[in-house]
Amino acid sequence: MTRLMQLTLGIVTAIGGFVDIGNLVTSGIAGARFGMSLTWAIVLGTIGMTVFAEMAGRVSAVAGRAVFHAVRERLGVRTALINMVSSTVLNLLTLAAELGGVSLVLQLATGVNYLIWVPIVGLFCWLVVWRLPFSLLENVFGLLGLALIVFVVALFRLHPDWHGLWHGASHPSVAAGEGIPTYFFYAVSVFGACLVPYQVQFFSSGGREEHWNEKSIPDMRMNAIIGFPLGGLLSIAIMAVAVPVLQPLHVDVAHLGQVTLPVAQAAGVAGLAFVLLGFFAATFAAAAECTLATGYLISQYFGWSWGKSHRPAQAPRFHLVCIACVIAATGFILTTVDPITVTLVSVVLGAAAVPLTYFPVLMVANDRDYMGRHVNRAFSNTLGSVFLLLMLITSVATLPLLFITKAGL
Amino acid sequence: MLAGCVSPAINADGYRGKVSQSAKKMVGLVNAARLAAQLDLDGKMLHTITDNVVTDAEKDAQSVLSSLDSVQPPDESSIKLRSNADDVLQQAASQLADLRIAVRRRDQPSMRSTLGDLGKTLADVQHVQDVT
Amino acid sequence: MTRTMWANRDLLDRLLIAADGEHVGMVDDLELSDGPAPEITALLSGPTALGPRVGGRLGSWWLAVGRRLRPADDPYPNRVPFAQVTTINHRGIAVAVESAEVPTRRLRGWVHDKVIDRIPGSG
Amino acid sequence: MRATELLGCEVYDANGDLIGHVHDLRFEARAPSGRAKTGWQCRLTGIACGKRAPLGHRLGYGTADMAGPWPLSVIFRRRRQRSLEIDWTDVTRFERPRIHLLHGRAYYEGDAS
Repeated sequence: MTRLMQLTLGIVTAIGGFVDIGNLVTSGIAGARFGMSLTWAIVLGTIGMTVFAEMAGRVSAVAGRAVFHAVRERLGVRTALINMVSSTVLNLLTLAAELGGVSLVLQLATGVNYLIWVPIVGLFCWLVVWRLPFSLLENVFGLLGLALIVFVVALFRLHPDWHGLWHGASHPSVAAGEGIPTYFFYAVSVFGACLVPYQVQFFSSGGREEHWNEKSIPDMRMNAIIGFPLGGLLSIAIMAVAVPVLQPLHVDVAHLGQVTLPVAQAAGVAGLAFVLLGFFAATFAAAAECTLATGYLISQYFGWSWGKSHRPAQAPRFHLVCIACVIAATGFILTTVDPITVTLVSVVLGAAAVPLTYFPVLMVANDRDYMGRHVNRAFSNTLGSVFLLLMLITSVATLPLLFITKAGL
Repeated sequence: MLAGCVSPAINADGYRGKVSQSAKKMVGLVNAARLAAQLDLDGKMLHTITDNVVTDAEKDAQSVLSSLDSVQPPDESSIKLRSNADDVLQQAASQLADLRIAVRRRDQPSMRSTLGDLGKTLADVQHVQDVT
Repeated sequence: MTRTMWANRDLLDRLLIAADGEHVGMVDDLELSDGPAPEITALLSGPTALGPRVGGRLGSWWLAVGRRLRPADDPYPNRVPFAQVTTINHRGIAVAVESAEVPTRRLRGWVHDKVIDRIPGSG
Repeated sequence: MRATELLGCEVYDANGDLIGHVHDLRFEARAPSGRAKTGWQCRLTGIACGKRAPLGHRLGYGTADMAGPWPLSVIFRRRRQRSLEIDWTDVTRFERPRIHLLHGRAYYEGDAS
């Protein structure tokens, strides 16, 4: 494979890896309810994700430390344990949302109730984790996830009022009839959907799986700095198509099917086929990555051997954790709890939990003994500190918002 | 997502707000179902997705109704408001059910006529939303 | 050549890496010799070393789990003699022992034999 | 003796006043000599103790070469000054959970600056 192709592939998989059920749901809801006025939250979330992932990737490449090695080294046994447990619970919630999302997509495609699909999806998710080589997982689903570009195509075909969209995005205001807490609840959810802890855990541990070293840094940077913002653009496109189609009709998006309506209007059945393929790839890849990420973080805390480069027999505890995660998340979704609600709760709690993993990574990235000449520069540190502050504010605000707005109702 | 929130004791203003909220939600549900069905008639939809969107709308409409019914109207005028709004919302919900049946049977003429009925009911629902 | 090391920064909660590159646990505690000038004699790893550090009810529970996994009723944690250490750096602490011979992996063996090995396609 | 038994111990000076708790152990490490692969030696030479929770110390401020970020580096550097480093040779008695020192508090505080 030529160097250019390899680079393109990395960027493409970063785009596919960025978008998951959280982005699909929150962008759809936000576009229909608030127009473009929450674009800033996507932009902030995406920059945060890029900064965080680049830092974690650099730490992984130079110091050879995946996220939870850094967490345990820097926070000590007890704080890291609390951190590990809450990150695991959060990842399980996210995994449940993704598995539910895949099943809903299959329901949309086949008409068969999603609950029938849940165990099958869970089984396939585990099979992928159990047997499929790492690079295949990343590349195949990353490429298929690119089908979501149909949202961008649809946006152009809808001939929206571009000026109005831009004005909505650049002059954010709370839509009439919506409370300020509700607005900020959805701001947090959109922000949290872009800045997801499991994605960073996966990105940095994936770097260990692919044996990144100092030479991999430029590639890793390109993946993060080009791939994630393009993923953010995709999220904005999903939001923007809802504005001319769903907002005037006062549709309160609460189902995945509604998110597809603007594409149907703009691009018909062919467009929908792309949407379903893209939804499926994005959510399924996310489910597998979330499972792996949870296996990674628990194994890293305890110092167990981990990773897909090992056969299961060589990393038994890692694979046991993965199996347990899939079973727990599948069981949770089978209780018939609404997957869309689970998604919203998981992205919002995710936004609150980001500092748990971000903080230790920021510390290691600043440690000259570890990082040598790849230590954080003033630029990354300024951005890093600003985002630390932003994340802390989000964390503090999240729970009150969740209760005041009763999860955005 | 729409159900829940049973708030037993509210005043007349609160009740009015609740009715208005329910009407607003119903408008969104009817619109989503109409859009899906119309796109389906235009040959722009996958049938399974139309079915999903319309079925979801019907289910959500039922939960809007039951959530409104769970609130006790506090005074005489609220009871009057309720009987008026209830009729309109009930009609919307039952027409959504009709639409769902037509979609499942792939009965295009009946989809068209139900869409027409829904259009009229929508005006009534919007009226409920506006006056309250 | 000597250098200063700190328990928290350089030794505790570091990864233990076997000669074949496998991760074989975390340094959960250090064993020191008695006497006026204590020296590190071994790195301790596993639930019975981690439990006391976590403390509280969770710590004792973890300790109890660890004891169950021990062959005899011996609560002393797994020891990796300090004399076997080859390198100490930010990637972890490497020892000159193959992973199969590091005594930290009883839980791993149990999981492997009772669960993973019974699922097709694990080898 | 295990490191955990030392960490968290109360430290008393010669007058019997509580100075703080042990939050880290200092070692002098000697790498294997010549061509030998193994043979590290690590001798306990001191303890770090203080009244505050040693968060900054743990994170790396104080013992590591940290590049920032501001303002964390500033805050933790300031707090670090409240932490004392004491030579192990100054420990006269160690009975868990108490460590007794040879000199008075002022001696160590002067030494730390």
